[in-house]
Amino acid sequence: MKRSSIIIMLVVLAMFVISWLAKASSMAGVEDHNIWHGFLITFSAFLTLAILSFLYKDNPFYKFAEHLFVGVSAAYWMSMGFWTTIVGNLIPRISNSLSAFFEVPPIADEWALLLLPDSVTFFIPVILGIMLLLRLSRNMGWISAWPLAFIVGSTAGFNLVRYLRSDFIEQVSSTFVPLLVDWQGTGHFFSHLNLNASGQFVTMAGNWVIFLGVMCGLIYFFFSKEHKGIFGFGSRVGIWILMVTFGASFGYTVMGRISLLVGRLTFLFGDWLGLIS
Amino acid sequence: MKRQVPLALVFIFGIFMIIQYFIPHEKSEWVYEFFLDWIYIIGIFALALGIWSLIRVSYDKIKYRRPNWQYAAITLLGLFFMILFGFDYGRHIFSAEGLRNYMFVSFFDYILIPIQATMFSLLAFFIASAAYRAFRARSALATLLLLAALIIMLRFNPYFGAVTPYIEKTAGWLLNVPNLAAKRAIIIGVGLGIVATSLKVILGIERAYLGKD
Amino acid sequence: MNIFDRMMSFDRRWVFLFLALVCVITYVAKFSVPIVTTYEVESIYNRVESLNEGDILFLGIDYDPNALAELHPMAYAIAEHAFRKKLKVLFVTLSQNGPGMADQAIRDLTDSLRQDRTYNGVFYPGREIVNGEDYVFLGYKPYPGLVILGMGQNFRIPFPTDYYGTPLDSIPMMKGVLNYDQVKCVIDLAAGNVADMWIVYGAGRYNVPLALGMTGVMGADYYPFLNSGQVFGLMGGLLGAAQYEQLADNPGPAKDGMRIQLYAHITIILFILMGNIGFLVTRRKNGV
Amino acid sequence: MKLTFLIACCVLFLGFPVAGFAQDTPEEAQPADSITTPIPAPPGNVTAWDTENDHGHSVSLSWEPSPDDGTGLGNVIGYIVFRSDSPDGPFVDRGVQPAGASGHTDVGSKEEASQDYMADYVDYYYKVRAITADSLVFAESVMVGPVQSYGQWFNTGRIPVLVFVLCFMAITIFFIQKAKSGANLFVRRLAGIEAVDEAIGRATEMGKPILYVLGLGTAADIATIASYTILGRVAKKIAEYQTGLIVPCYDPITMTVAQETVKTAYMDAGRPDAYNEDMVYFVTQSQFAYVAAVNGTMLRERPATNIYMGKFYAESLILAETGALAGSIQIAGTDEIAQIPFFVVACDYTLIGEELYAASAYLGREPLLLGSLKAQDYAKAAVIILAILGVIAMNVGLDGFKDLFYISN
Repeated sequence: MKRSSIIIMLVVLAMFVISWLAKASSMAGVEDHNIWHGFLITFSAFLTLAILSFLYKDNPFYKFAEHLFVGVSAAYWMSMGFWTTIVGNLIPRISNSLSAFFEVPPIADEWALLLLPDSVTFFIPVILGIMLLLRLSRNMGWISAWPLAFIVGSTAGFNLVRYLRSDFIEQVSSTFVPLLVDWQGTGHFFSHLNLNASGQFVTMAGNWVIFLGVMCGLIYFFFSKEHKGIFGFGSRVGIWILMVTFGASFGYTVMGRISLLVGRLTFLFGDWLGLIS
Repeated sequence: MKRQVPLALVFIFGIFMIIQYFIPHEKSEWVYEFFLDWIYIIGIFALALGIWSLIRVSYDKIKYRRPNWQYAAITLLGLFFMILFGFDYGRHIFSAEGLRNYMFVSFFDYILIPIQATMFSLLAFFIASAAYRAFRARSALATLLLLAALIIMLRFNPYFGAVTPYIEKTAGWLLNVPNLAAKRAIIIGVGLGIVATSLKVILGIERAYLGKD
Repeated sequence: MNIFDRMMSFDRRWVFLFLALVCVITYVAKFSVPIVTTYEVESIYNRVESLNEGDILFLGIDYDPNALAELHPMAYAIAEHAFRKKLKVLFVTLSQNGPGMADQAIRDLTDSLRQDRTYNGVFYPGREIVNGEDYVFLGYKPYPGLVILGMGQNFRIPFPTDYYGTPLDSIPMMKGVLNYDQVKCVIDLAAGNVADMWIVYGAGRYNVPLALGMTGVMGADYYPFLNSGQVFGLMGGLLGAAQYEQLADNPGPAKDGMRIQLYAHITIILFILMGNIGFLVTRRKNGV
Repeated sequence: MKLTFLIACCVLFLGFPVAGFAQDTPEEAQPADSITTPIPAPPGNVTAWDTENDHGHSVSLSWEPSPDDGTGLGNVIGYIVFRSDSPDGPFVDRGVQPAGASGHTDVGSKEEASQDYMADYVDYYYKVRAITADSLVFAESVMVGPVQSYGQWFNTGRIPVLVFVLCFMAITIFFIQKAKSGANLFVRRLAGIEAVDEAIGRATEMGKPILYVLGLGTAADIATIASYTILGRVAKKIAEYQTGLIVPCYDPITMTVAQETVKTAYMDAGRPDAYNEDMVYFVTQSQFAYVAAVNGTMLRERPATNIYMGKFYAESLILAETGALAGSIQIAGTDEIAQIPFFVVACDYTLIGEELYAASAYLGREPLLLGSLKAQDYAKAAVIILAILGVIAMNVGLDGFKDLFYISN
């Protein structure tokens, strides 16, 4: 390790300790375990800065935060999954002694009315799960395709109907809008330059744009036809509208992202440094 | 056997789920909810595979002294302790109380949350750099993208005096009208894509996910 | 490498640095920025402004903590404005977590109204606002639709007593105040479908003059009601709140938020413009 | 808008306890200066029937609003629906509808355990009470019943979906057959896809690996499945060119599948030796931890090309910008509408929405896949025609046309 980097390390460490002590003393009396809490807050501030330092360049502090984050979060989801799904959902159904061990009330619900009793039916996912684990073995690996087939197959069927409904039929029928509405003046259009949805005139114009926009957008997505002539024009208009939309949503998102940053500033300046009340 | 069984399973379960959608009766609901439960449970077994892969990769890194191997140790330590806390609760080992373990909660509040929030807040910077780098009037399309973004970003900017209200209204219109049109076109396309792909999966035409291509 | 090439090819770290500086500075330095006001907010302000001393303003606190950041500033700005004009305010909440927030708002306002202030050049001496005299907080009741309809008959049906347990009849401010007929206008700050119910039952059934304050996301969907005249005003998100603070000349959290947003946006826009100027000039020079 | 609002009401008012108002005992409910409400007329012509297209445990009611609702005395503020399992009570309240409503769906629980349980094939009796703001003043309809609830075996409300499913299956299979029979199907060029080949070539020249990100989807997301197909093609080429491949995974099942896909690709390319398990590895199932790790990889491994295909959320821009910083060529494709703009802005090539699903067909040029692509196009053509017809229908006032597409529950 280079000398300079060692020095930097030491400096950061020193600063960490100082701010820890400062935090702890500032919390003395206000909170019990102030030393420990002071450490936790200082540590999360350190992690915050470590991540931000990535903006300058990849560095040991970022690497530290990153690797810690990966390990801890993986374990977090593991524990969550175990307690909520295995213990919460599976164990109570398959074995009373196990559920007694994990102190969860055994479930015997109306599944029993179905073909097989619970305990049996719920061994199937266990078996499928074990099949999945078999992929670690050299010669039994191929069997892990079965549980995958089950998951992919059932979700494919599931998605097919639901997307056909929500993303197709319902979208199509909602493009049926009146394009010629009887004239009832221009509403707030001129008085308040309200382009949003005011007045018959603007509503009508809006409907036209929406209708033609959808049509052209769809034309753009044609794959098996050369985009030439009128067809080409349609698809060009389509991509224009897409681009305008992309630009707009990009610009619109900026606000939300900035407030995320403000949130972190509040943590650093408020919770940690206590500069802002 | 190795090739045919999975494809058969995919077909059977796929068709079943389609039919199930049209049967409101309790019996079919039961089976449906059943399958969802199963998928979760299998998912947990898979997570074990995931953790195993994570451990192996990190371990190899350390063993063969690959670049940055020291950090792999940090990953493993974090993993180890978090699991320990998550599964142990004082004397009361192996109980869901683990999720309420003091250290488990502190790790969550003071390590996971701040890093997560900060990673998320990096977007504020990246959205700026992306805008600077990419919003150039290179072509007609790029210019459209650029102008639309500018109008939206100027929508509440007071330094244009009388013009601002016009900008704001235009912005509002852009967000309500062309936006809706484009999104709907995309949604319909995506919907078709999903339906077609699911169908191909069920019919066994799209089978890369089984490693059979 | 001339100036224009440089304008085109800043290292992104400069962008990061500038943005960070701008955000931190605007976050720490509490200076005020002009906010352009739009008619949908102005009409709310003007309505409140046009009321006379002693008139009753109905303020619905129908949001929960997760919409706090956007809607709380509105509540503060409007209530402060009303109290300074010696109007009487009737607080009601139809959201489960509303009472706590309304109560907090009232307490904060009581403190701030003790100070002398000058808004839009008018001097308002500090005064003590009194529960029952200057304001009444009716509290929370479930099933918004029915409560709104019920209040249209008589406030005492859904709310026999106020939030603090005092029977309405023994509250001076409520003397002779039966239902919406005695209320000058209703301003509902909602983060959910309560707003729809106010439109259908409040405005639709009892034609109360109604104005809405909503989260930024919801805002856009309610313009139709503005144009059809079912609501006379509309405030959307932080921007709407900031506009009201601007009109009432009473800078608050919303304007603080907008200050940061405004300058962050300007920074980004400037970078975009710089990049494009550089790009266009160099392209012309290279005769492409 | 109106409809959704009504639904919102139904949901909201479901199981509203009479207590809600009854708790205002006369003393407090009748303040000194309040006017005593006159008794309104009851709702008329109440009918009850088993709710259609459901799993049972539910009964629907309809009635004619009381003459004093809105009109007349105008003091009706809502209706409370009561149910009993015997003609002579006791009646329990099953929900409230606001003034103006003329129907209600009484949905019970299917769990025998819950006290809200509503048995099928059991006689129930209903009556509807018109309530005023004054809890003591109301009018009850005549009792209706007996009525039984039971589940159906076919949901007629979803017939439109069934029709579309069958039509779509039909054209898809038709074109697949056609493709099999060797009819050649034209497909327009797709820049993003053509970029893949050159990107792999470039990586080989630079002797740098290719980073393939499957996104945050699970094996259950169709976008991810489409991504596998693309991964398969890419991996095969990579194996041929002997370039490096890095596939960090967010979801363990996704990882399992990806390993399988890549392994096979290497075998097909005839280089099983070149495949090693660590090419496809699991990172973590936490969105931003995953991003943090991938960011690190980008800046340390400096891949020549980053390919993002599948489901992406807020992290899309973080990834794409870091990739650009690392100087990699970036090709993205997602069906997450909210994220497309960021990829379009920050990546060199972006597959927009449906193009992601078309991509697999492009890379493979397999007649079967191309066939289904053709089917998709015909479906789009159908949409355009339907939309035009629909608009005409709307303008000449044939609102019935829109109802053809109406899907109840």
